[in-house]
Amino acid sequence: MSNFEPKIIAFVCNWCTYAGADLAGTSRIKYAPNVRIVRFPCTGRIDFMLLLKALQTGADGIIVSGCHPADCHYTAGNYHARRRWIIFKSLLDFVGFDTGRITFSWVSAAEGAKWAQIVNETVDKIRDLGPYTDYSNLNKLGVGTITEVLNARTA
Amino acid sequence: MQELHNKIKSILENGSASLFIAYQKSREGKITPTFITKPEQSQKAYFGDDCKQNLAVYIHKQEVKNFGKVGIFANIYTLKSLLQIYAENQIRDDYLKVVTINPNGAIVEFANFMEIENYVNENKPAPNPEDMERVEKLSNLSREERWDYWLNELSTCIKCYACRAACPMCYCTKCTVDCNQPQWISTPSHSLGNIEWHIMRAMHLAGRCVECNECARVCPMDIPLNLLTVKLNDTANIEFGQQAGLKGELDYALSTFKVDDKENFIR
Amino acid sequence: MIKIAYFPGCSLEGSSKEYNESLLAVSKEFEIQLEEVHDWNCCGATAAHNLNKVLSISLPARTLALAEKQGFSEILVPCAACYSRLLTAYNELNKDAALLEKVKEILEIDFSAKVKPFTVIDFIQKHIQPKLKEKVKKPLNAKIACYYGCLLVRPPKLVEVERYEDPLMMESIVKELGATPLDWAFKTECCGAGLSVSRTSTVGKLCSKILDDALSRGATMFAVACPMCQSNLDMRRRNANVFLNEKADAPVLFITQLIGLALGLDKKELGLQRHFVPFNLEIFDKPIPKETLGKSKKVEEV
Amino acid sequence: MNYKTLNTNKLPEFFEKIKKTGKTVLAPRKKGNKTFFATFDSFDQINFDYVQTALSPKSVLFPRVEELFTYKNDDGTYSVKEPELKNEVVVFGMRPCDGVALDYLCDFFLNENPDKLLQDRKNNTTFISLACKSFDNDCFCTSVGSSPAETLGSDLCFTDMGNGSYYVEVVTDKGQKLVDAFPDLFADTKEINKVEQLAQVPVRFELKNLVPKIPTVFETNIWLDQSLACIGCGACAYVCPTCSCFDVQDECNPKAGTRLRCWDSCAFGQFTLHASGHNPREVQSNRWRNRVMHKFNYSVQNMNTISCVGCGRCIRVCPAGMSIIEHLISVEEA
Amino acid sequence: MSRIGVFICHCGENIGGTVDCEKVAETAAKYPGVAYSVDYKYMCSDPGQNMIKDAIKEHKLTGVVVAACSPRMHEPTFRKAVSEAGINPFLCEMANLREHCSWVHLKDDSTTEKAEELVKVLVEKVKRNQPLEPIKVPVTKTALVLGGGIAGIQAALDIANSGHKVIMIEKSPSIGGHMSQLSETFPTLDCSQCILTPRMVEVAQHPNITLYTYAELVGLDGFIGNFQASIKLKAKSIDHDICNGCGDCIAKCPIKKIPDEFNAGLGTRTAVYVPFPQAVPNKPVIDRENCTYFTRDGKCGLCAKVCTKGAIDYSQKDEIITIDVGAVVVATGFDIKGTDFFPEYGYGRYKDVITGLQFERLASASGPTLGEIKRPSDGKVPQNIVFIACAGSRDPAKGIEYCSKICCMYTAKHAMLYKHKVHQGKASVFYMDIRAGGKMYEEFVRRAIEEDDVNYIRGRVSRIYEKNGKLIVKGVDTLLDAYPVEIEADMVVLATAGIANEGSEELAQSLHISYDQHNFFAEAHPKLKPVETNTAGIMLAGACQSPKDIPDSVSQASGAAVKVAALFSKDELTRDPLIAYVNRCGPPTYSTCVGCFLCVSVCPYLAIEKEQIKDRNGNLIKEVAKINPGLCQGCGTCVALCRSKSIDIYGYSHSQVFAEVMALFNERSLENV
Repeated sequence: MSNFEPKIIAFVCNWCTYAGADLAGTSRIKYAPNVRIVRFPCTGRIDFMLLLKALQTGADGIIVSGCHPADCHYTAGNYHARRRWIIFKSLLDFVGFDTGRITFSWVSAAEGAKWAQIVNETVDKIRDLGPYTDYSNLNKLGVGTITEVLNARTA
Repeated sequence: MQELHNKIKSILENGSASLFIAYQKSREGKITPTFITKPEQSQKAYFGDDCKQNLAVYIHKQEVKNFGKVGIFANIYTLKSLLQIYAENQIRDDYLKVVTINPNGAIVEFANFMEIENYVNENKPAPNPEDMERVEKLSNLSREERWDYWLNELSTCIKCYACRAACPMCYCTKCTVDCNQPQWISTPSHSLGNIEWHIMRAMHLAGRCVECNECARVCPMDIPLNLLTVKLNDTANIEFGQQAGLKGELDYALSTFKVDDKENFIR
Repeated sequence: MIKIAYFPGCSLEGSSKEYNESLLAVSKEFEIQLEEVHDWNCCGATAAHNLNKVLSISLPARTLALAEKQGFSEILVPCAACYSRLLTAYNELNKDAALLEKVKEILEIDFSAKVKPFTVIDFIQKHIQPKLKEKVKKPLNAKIACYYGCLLVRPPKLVEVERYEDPLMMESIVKELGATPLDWAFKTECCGAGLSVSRTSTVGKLCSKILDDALSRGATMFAVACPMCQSNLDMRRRNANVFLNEKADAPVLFITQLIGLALGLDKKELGLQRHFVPFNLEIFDKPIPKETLGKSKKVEEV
Repeated sequence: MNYKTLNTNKLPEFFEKIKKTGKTVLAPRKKGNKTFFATFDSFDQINFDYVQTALSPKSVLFPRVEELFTYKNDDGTYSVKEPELKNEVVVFGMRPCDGVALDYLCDFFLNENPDKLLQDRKNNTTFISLACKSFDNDCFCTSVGSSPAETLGSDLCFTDMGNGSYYVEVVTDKGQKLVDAFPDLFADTKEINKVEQLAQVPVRFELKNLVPKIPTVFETNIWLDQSLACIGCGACAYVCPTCSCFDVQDECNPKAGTRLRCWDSCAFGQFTLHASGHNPREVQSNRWRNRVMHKFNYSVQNMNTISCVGCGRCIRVCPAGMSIIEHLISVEEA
Repeated sequence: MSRIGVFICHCGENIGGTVDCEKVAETAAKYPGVAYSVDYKYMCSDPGQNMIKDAIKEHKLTGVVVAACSPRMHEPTFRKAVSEAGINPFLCEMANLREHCSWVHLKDDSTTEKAEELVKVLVEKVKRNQPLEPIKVPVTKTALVLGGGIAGIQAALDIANSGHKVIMIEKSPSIGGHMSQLSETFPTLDCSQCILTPRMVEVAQHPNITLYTYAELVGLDGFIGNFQASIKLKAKSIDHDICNGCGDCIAKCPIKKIPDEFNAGLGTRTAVYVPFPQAVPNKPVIDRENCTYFTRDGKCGLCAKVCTKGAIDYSQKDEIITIDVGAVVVATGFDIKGTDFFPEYGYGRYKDVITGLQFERLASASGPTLGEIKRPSDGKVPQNIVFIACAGSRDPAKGIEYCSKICCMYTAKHAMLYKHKVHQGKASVFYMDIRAGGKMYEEFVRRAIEEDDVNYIRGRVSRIYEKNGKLIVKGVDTLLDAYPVEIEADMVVLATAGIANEGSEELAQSLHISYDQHNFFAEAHPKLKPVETNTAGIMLAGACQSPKDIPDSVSQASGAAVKVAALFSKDELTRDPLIAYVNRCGPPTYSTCVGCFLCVSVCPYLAIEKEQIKDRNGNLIKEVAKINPGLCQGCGTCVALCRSKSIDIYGYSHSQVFAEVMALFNERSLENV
């Protein structure tokens, strides 16, 4: 696993974290290149299914980040998102997903350094955890035969 | 039972409903729903502790709606469901006549949803201790053990969608799983598609599930699906103090917020 | 006969025996049976809550739990200090499920903390006042300063008393007894309560201010509903008089004693002989002064 | 047809020997109150106390999801790969009615445009039925022209004779091959009358009256009356051993993809839903009628046989307690 | 089939120095759907932009990805360029290779690989972009100003002077608000009415301003540029067109003991009244709650008899009018807590414990004492006066955690005014802190202390009680080692907390604007949008947002006016079309929305409405959600909430974000295949 480089996808809001990442850039703060940012208008827009889709497509870790409470460009999207993540995380934990691979954070447009730190810490953590294959290869399990599935259940 | 028959009879006779949905018991002892349209059929109705099916699910059915005004015999979970879907704008007060039997064995006919709300709050069923225990037990396992448990259980799902069909809260015109532009949920019943489906189902029911446990009862593969929604209801209750099926006004954990909602994982 | 759970606490068995006697005597007149909670214990006042929160809740909680087990849903607590402790426990246990679990474990009693404590004033308002007027045989000719002290009205969020800085509950009761309530400023000032034994001079100084304000406005006597208020204004009168130019001799009666007198009960039955500041029935024969804002008697500067 | 006997206590040995040849053996195993076909590690995991398995052996030939092919896009060059099915399987313990169903299913998939995958799976699988000694209220094979004595569709048919031995009917060459592979286990015997060893399933309705009757009630209210309780799940179709509807799904990204075949059900609201939004079977009763018509009329027209074998699974699984037996009786009486 | 053009910018060395731009362009060229791919030194330069325009034409591109700097920097530039080449500007997206890649990573293969993936993600997105048109909304160039206090007056005049129509409504019979009640103003001590009344008159006479006094807003529908306001004009019972304001009716009115609102209850007025001599309009109204003609069935009628003009009209009715407006300025002001809020200060039963506003009236030359400081109980001039600052404010136990902001200054002013009028008198102020931030404010307070000898005591007052005709004020001096202080005062002035008006919650709800836990109206952003509300087109001015002094109120009012004027500067409002919408389709479904309306409460802008779909005969088919494009700001929270995916959003649609996510990292799913 020595040369494993984690693949991280970041779901960020346009107004705070995307701008915070821009600031990290204009400040030339260096951080790990493993992260790919996908831009949303607001954390309130981020569908929980997208997190599952990211894991399916091969992300080893996820960052979800938006405006600090009270700073939402749309006044309340992040509060709704916070509730969504509280529920969703509870479910993922209960089902046994490795939620340690998902970093939730508030990064404001002024927190370029925090953004870099969040990315670096997430990358380091995921690098230690190794690739996440629990989930992404499940589209093979149960195809074509009933035996492996029923074997699993009766075990 | 006679009292129930008389009540149904009078409801059908006086025109407050042209269809009455109740339970019946077959000769072999099987409990099934029955759809009474004629007053003289009223004695088909049966009620006992063995009447588990959540009849509220029929309220969404087009062919039931076609009857116009409908009467329904409701156990406590059906009442909770009716209240919840009323809050979600799916029923009109004047199109539904609801009857139940209270714990003392008396017939109660509700004039409106306010009365149902009061009744449900007075007769709130306690959480099923068995389910709570199973949730607790699962929560105490290691993450890997939980994953193995659910992967095994959910891998057996054949995607017959009985869980969806039996649930009164699953009334969407078009379910997410039927959206294919984009295909949010893999429809094949491989393990990935199954887990996606059940996670989405649980998320959509979080804070809306009335814990009637129909989803688990109807599952041909005996997957304890209800544990997922029971768990999320518990989370919604603990974190946001919100419970489903107790209010005629919308009270949904995920469409409201408090500025000081607490969490311990957002950095 | 109405049955009500009753928690006398230590004061009513000792220094304020007459409170107990008069309360029982009056209750009897109104066909109310006060049933002492079996095996009650110390409420923990006044020191426990400064030292150990769980202990300070567990002590009164035990009495609440016993009352619940004995089939009651509320409990009459005449002593203001006891009341404060029991009410605090009631509130804490009802808002903190984890604490309730812990206390249940400590007490080894399974209970739900649903027994709510209430005061003698609440008791009178609910069970006695509605029938009081018709039962009064000897209207009291007196100008009465109703003194509440601290714990009957504080903390406001807990006790749910409406005008906690200027309560009027006892005033409305004494009005029904035929007496004139006094409008005065020191109803809820501190009497020095807990220092009664250790710092008598401080108690004296504080009480002197209370006495002075009431007497200078024409009060002829005091009504109280707290054992500490009574004993400080009564037993420590000597210490108070040191600070007053003119010695005060107005008696300090429990509200229950006043009701008893108006009902025509015997002085002794009401324990009136037990007071330090003597009480004489002749007091009701004197004319009461008109509304005055009488001259202030010199209060030594603090 | 050849007839053999197998000492019942040789059954474990039979399975072990099959496994040693590299084949997979599926047998009934219990989970909760239900019994499913599954692989097993030891013989005592097999459950013999069941009327019917929850799922039919249909999934062995026609899995609930299977790969039709995969493709790759290598910078504009596309390559397609079809799956190769080599795994040989022995299924033990299906009921005779399931055999009838497999016969129908193979007829359906292999007759005109043979489905290669199903053909391969069929060639690779040997089905051993275990004739019924018990039945329940939901069994009605005798009403649809079959019985616990039926051997159609099985490769081998086992009957527990109650004397410590199985009476083995060798129905097909595939069955013969399997028996021949282990000559020391099987002894020759003559044809035996096994009927008294078997469950006596009562006849519930007269098929010969029913089949011509069904199209005559097409336009009546009977379907609505019967199906008001239907909540529109797909459970009946998924447990049905003859239901063959499927849906084709592509799972792909810009670089690669898989085409999958998945079970589908006529009970779903999206069944026959047109892209325009119109659905000729608009409501549940239309779909229910289609289901019953399919089993007892359309398949007679198209394949010269009804496509219900009386296994009763749809009745046992229905969340709303619907019973095809009762409904057919009510059609008969209409 | 998409034909996407990819344009990789080196940004000089900024990107090119770290990322192998040529390689990125080569990789992108092989990507499905990419018809053209190129790299260039500076894409934003003229030649760079021309490259894009030429490529669009030459390669018939259907979408463009410019991989350069942050879209927050140059997105408008490239969208403009693209539209000049004839394709919709919303078919252009930017991949952020500079801020998010080259500037934050080292020169390395992994950095180039990241750049390739960022391009790939945007290619997948842009394949699914739809051509969009900016939303154009016509603007009704009339502003509604709610409230005729100084904030409302300032806003109305500023808007009117910039050439736009203004409707001002005021619920009392005269404009002027609290400022008209004040005696002198800090820190200059100039007379409040002297500076205010000219403005009031200007409002009344301004050709662009229509003034409705004795009027209330009952409802507001619509959205920015297109509101419909329903206004209730309360019956004045006097025809103001006829009335000449002679005042005979007032002189004759027999009902004279009504507590006078203008004098904060310190004086009385008649039932037919003008609130104060300088009122605008200076014509009376009949207070029907107190007039015997109305309370006792037609008795009296004296005013009608004395009115020579015949202006009295008892039969007038409340009238509701509807006006189209394009913007609203809410300037409804504030209220203060009464003395009855303070148990420890006697529940309001001591006549000589008064509020700061009452003191203003006592000090005012037009007040009930004509400016002499006399105490209400017996009219004596108080020789010893105590002011208590922070009465209620900054006191969480009283439920008012905030600072009321104006009290420190007006308390200093009061003490000063008292000392100026009662030279030998003794004035003490109990305070927590002195907050005198503001031009000349600190100097003003120092003057009170140093020149006017006001005794400032840092500490709070625990109790006031009356004894021997004196008010005993018991407090503590925390600067003197927490020593108890007792003052025998003749009068006590409480600087009671400034609070939201009664009914402000209902008003906020009918305006669809947010309010805080104290019912003050909420600004859209505490720092950057202090005068806007989160409902576009509705602005805030003055103390309805939080307690404010006059200069702050006036500044905010002018700020609100500029916002309105800017909005009115164009005939049409152009808005970003990146908003949400609920799907619609043909029968029999009409929309996949099932009408659960869970989305309604999730929308911060109350933009989601119920819409009934009916058949040709008007029978209801179904009720579904509908998003008002005028109100939606495009946060997309409803989109993620909707279970059936019936809501989607332009610019961040389901298929766009899904494709973006699924385009990443799919090597691993490839292996599985």
